[in-house]
Amino acid sequence: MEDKKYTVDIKNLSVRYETSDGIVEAVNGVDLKIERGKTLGLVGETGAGKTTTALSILRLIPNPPGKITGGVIELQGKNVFDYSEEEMESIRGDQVSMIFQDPMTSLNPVMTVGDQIAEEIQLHNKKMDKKQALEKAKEMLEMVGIPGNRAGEYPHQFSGGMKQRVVIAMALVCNPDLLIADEPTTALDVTIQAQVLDLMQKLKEQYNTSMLMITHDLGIVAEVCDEVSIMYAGRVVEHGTLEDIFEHTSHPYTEGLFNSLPDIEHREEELKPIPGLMPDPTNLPEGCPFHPRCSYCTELCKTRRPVETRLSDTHTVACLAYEEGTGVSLGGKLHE
Amino acid sequence: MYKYVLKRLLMLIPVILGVSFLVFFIMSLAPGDPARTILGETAPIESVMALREELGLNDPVIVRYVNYMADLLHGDLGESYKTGQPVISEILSRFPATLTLAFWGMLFAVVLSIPIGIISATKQYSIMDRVSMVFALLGVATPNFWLGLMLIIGFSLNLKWFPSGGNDGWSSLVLPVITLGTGCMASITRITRSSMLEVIRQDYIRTAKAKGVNKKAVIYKHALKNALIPVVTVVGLQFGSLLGGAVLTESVFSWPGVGTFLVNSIKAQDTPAVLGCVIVFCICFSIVNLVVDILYAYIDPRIKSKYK
Amino acid sequence: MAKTTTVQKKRSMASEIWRRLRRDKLAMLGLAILVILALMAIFADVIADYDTKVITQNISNRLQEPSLEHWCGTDEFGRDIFARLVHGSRVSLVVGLVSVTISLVLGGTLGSIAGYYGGKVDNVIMRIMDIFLAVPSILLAMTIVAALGTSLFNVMLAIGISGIPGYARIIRASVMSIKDQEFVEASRAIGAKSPTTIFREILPNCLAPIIVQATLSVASAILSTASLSFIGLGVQPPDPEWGAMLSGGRNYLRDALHLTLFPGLAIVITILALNLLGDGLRDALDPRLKQ
Amino acid sequence: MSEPILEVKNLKKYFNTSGGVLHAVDDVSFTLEKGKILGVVGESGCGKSTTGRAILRLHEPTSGEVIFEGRDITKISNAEMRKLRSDMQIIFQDPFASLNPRKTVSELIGEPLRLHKIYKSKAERQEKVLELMEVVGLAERLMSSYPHELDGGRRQRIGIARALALKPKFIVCDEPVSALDVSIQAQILNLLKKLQREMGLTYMFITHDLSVVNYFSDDIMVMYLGKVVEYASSEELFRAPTHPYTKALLSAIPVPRLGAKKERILLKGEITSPIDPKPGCRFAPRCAYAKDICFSQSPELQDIGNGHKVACHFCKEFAGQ
Amino acid sequence: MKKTGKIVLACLLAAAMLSATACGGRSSSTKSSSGTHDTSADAIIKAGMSADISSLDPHDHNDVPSSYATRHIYSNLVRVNEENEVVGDLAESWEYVDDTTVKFKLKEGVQFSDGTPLTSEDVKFSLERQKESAKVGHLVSMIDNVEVVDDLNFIIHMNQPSNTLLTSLAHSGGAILCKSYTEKLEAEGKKIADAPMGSGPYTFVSWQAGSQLELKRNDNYFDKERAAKNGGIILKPITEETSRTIALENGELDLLLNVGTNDAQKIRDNENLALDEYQSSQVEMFVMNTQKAPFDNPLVRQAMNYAINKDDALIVAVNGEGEVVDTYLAPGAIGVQDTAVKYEYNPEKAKELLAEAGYANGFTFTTFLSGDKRARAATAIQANLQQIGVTMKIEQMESSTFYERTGNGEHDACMAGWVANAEPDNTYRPLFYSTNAGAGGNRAMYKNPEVDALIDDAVTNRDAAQVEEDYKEIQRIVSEDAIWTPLYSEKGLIARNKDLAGLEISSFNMHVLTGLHYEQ
Repeated sequence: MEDKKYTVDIKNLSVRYETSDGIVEAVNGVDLKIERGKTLGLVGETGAGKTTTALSILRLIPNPPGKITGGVIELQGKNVFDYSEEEMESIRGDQVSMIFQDPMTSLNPVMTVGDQIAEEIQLHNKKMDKKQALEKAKEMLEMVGIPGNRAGEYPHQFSGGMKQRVVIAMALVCNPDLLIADEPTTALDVTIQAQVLDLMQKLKEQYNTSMLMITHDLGIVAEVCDEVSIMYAGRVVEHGTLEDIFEHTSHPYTEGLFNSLPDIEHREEELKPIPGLMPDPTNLPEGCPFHPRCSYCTELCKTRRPVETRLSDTHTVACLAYEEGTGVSLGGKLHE
Repeated sequence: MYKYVLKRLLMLIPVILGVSFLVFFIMSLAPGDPARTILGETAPIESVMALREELGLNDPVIVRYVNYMADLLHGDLGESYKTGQPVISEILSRFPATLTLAFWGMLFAVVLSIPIGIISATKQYSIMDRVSMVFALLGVATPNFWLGLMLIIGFSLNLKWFPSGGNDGWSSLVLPVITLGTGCMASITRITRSSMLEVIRQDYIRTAKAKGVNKKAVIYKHALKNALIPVVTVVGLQFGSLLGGAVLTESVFSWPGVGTFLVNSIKAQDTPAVLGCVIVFCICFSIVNLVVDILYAYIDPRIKSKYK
Repeated sequence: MAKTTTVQKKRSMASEIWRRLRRDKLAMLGLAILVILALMAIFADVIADYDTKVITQNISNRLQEPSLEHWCGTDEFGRDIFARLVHGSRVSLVVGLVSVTISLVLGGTLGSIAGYYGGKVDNVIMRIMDIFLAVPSILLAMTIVAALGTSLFNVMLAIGISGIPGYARIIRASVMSIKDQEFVEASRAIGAKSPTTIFREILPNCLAPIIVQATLSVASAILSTASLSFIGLGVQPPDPEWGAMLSGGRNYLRDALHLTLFPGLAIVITILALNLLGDGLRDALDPRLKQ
Repeated sequence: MSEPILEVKNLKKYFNTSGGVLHAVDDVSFTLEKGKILGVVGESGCGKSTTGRAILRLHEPTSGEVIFEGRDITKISNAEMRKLRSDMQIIFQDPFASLNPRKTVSELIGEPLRLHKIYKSKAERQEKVLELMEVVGLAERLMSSYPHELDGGRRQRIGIARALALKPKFIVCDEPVSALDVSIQAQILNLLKKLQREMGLTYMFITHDLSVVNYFSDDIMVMYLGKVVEYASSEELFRAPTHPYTKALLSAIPVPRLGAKKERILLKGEITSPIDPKPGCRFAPRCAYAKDICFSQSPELQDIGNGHKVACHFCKEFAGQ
Repeated sequence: MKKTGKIVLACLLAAAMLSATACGGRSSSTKSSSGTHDTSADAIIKAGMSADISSLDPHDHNDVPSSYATRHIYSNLVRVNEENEVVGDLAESWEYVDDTTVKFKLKEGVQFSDGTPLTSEDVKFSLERQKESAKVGHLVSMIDNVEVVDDLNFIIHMNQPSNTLLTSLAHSGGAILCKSYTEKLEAEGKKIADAPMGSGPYTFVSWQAGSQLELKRNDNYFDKERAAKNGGIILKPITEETSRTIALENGELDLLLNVGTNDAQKIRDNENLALDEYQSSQVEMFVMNTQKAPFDNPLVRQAMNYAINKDDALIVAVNGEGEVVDTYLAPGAIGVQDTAVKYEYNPEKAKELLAEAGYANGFTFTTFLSGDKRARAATAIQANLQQIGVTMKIEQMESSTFYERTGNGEHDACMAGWVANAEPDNTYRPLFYSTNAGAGGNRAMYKNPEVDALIDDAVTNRDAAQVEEDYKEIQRIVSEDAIWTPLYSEKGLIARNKDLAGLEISSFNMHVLTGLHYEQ
């Protein structure tokens, strides 16, 4: 099997949740590719479908109420949905592993830190016995900056930052091809966040792991990611390299995000927030989902759903302004 | 750890004082003459008076309470009015029977209800969940004395599988244990189910799945250990109330436990005997709770670190 | 800027809970049984007149098997068991409701005081509750009834009192969990006095555990009354009470099983219904369990 | 220099826990002029929220004075304090937890008016509620909705309307936007700024997000483990951060601009425990420049020029760099 | 559809469990384990009782279950035989020297089960110990002192003449203990109740309170023809009537000393079992408080006697297992006289009497009672009185509360019962003597000096015929005054395996078990 160009290739993924309040269209046709060793930033606000996309890769969507209604997720060239549950279990933690947001609750409170890491090691290399697995776990803890002899302690004896390091150690111990990080540092203080991001960066390079970084903080994206996808209401509205997104912002929503952020350097500038409400996932608007809050909105935007237009070999955007003959224009460059 | 155990045992003293005052006060409220009850209808008035004098029933309540507490302090529970035997020997001769019944009853309940709780939590709103919940609820809904009688007719009289009462050997244990056990199945199943539901929603279960742990291990290795913590408390509380609940089961199965002795003592206004039983129940109840707390520390490391 | 007016369906908390409860079939079964029971209790006189049917004796047709004329057969005095069951439902429900109210009011106030103020007050109250808890509830009830006499009110009082510690604990736990939430601090920040905070902010949010505990303890109250009657401390003849009927019939088990079968069934069905409803309410009231 | 509306002198708030005495707020002093916004920033556990709540006596301060409009409110009775609450209000962080789920929007906003019996009739009160809803940008039809039917942004608007109901002079904003999404965050910040300008309010704006505090506040106070380590105007603080912790804090913020990669000061170790802290500078164990004096004697806030105060023995040398 | 399927399943489950027991109830089993029995002379006979033994010290109990144990471990000076006559047991012979002194001669060579010879010293020690006992001391209150002449002869001096001496000595309280053995035990701080040793037909093996008492045959018992024909006796208390009967049917027991009245017919129908019936000395009655209106008026009391249908009470209370009575003593009691006035069931006459007494439109009163058997009888009476416009309220209470409140005369009326023993005075004095009004046992609060005099004479008068006359006169007066409505006397019932023989039945529940053995 030749070395595929992409560690993970998601095509037209859509996922919905059937709840008592109605059908929630969490993900509506998402395309996403990550090359080996590269980091893709997935940016979006609450309800944009970031976590659902990530969980779909590991097929961890709770069913009921969740249901994957379409699309393909290729890992090393093979579609994840074709795997049996046993096969999927052997992949989770070995080929793909995931870090969650709140370190406080991500570890099992009644198992020692060492055991929780050793468990993962033994799961994925059957031949290793408990003692060897514990040894490897201690090594991994040293690598994330925790003294090995603390392997016998319990999660409640570690601070938030230390716990997140343990989670990272657990995720990387089987040297996965893809690491999914769902807002890994949101719950941490700024100074601890800096330490953790720095650690993840070092380990990523050392293991040449591809990473999917889910966040709502464009600052982190600028520092850690190679490419960025902006998601809104379950769809990727803009995708490109850091340079495409930060320098040649094309989609009005991305522009709105930048304008909402207070800028350290230019204090005085008045914030220009995106008006209106977060989209109600049980009742998504017709046409372009962003039209109710878009300042360039036209009548056409209300009815016609935009398709993905390629601006350059790395930069794509889903907005009628870039489609031929729609007569929609954004009046020159957006973000400087 | 030992300092903690000692403190808990010392805590027992105010509770015993409180309980004995409470029960003594209630019993003294009751109109009724234990002497006449003991001697029966046909005894002449002179012997009733003589017995009252001998038992010290004519002194005011406070005096009797003080005397009783004085004896209690050096561990003497006094003599039962009815039998004249020291209360402590009456209880100790019957206590093993009640304890065996309570122990096996609790084991029966736990062995049945925890799996039901787990199944109904993991397969929520499935048919298994409904059936098992109804079965557990039947346990609490059926008055155990009625169930006892029905079991006696069904299995002892007609099918001749088990003796109808008494306390000789294993076969006489089966029906009373089923009767007593079903009573507390519902609350254990309910707490196991809700605790499992709570734990399954936690993030570390999702982390375990993301680690590739298989479905069964997620439930039995990760979720169950965390879910057992509140269950242990309920089992402790249940065991305490089981000792009380045995009262009815014992009377139906003529089980020579403390329960029947207590019911007769209350009816005969035999205050020392009643107090003796309640105090022994209270001690047993507190010890069970203490054992539960210690067990707690072994299951949940967060608590153990607090005691070091 | 086009303002999308997504019409927000007006759903108050109560209708939300009712909608979720309706989906739980077993809870509905429980509720249906209870409604029938309540109707039976209210219209007991209509169904079977008290004087002519319930207490009149007819020694000649005593211990009759269930027949068309007597649906549940007759008891040892020749009285119609079905009529007595109907009137018995009135006694059981009244005992259940009154004793639960006693435990709820007394236990509730003690629990919320202990929960809200904490510190020494909490310690004292909880120690007293431990003393009550140390004595198994059936024994406490028996001693109280033996002391005060076996009138219906005393039975209710005894069961009510023995239910207090349970309520005190539950309400103390939920008050303490809600007390630290920010909206309670917000209420103090706008200058509300403590009692107002307790009754307007905290207690309304403790309704969920209270309702569930109430339904379950009505069930245990009925069971305790029956147990008390079983050992001769319960309701007075000739008042029909399920427990008393059960204990009355226990010596006729072998040849007149219907004497104990139907009262036993009445108790089982009622308590099963209350428990099903209680569990259904617990799931419906627990917002986190939203499907 | 308008006269200060609020003056805090040596405010302390200690909690006794099973492990010892927790020094949540340890000798904090500052003054706040009318119509100004003071930003209070620091990481979790630095005591910024406790300070805000102690000033409003939601947590009774252990010692120190809080002089509001010339009157030390730590000494007055509860009844008087309750009356004073109409002038001092608070906006909470978690829009989900700070609203009673059992009440409708109009009840929530009307509650302060009802308690202080501002209006005699219900109709008058209802009309004031509508007016407040208009001010904070809530649609009229949401009057009888319940909090659980609304998203985070609109719930925070209810919280603000509640705070404005009694026409306060001073509002403590305890991380009002950190639980919100970026786009909604900007809307709320603009609303708060507009209200401050129109009503001449004074804010004490507590947050852990440095970019927000820089945009929003006139002066900034940086806190670490219960102590104030630096106090300056916001553009002075960002231009010349002096205290080593402030420098590390500013360097740690990820900036949403390409090429903004600056060398980052990575603090070593973890934040120490606030329980029974040892004398000396609380930041010493993690400070690269710590000397012996730092471990023995706790530094005082010294003015290093035009109101820029730093609590560090070597602040003069750092100011030079 | 899936959901409703579940509900159906739930109901099926409940029904299945109930039907398993219900069908069981229907077919009253005729098949019982006939099983072979140990017909040898060493067979252990297992007997079931309705209540538990309270104490094994003959001076520390006065209840029937305990007396089953002590009467078989100890012997008395005299005993009552099947014809209710007092005959010698340890005593060879005795004679009244004068009204207050009786000379006794003991049988030769009598030993306690541990071999110690039984002498007058033991008799003196036992009777003096009995005098101090609160529970059975009153029976020998007439004894002043016991004078020991020699090992086999002693004289009892009485402080006042009393015909009740002999019957009292036959009471279980009159057991003769071994002086040396008892004093040695009490010196070591132990109690005689824990290790009883007497000269009776059995010796003590073990006692587990609430479970069972085991006795073994005493091989050197002095009275050879009355020696035990079985190897030993096991007494098992089973309070639950249904379980007790089932235990007999299952073969777990050989004999039931107390039989549930509802199970009597089942035992008659069972061909493996036999039911012995005997007239007991027990009577149940409806007692009216003669000091309180409206029962202070004899006409009202007689009206009650006419209004109450005794047959209803008999059927409802004991399932018909007994006979209605007019006499105030049970037919099986010693000293019963048939001079009572007969009140046949006649509601019309009752109404007339009520009208005559001024209660034409009836009245309301409350009856105190304790125990569900009396509650059932009272409910039947309640219905009878309803027909003549009289409303009777029932207040059921604990036995101790019942005795206290009726003792103070708080009741309008009450349900009571009486078990006579061998001595008639132990029945007439407590029930009718004016000083015993209330707590003494005279719950009718009846004060009639004429009756008092007759009772006193019957106890002191040496002429047996005159004593007979006295009791006849008392019976006539009280039944004319209608202070009670005597209801019924419950039949004595004993159930046993049909092959078990040799039970010696006594009308006041002092059955002798030595003769029990299996014939084949």
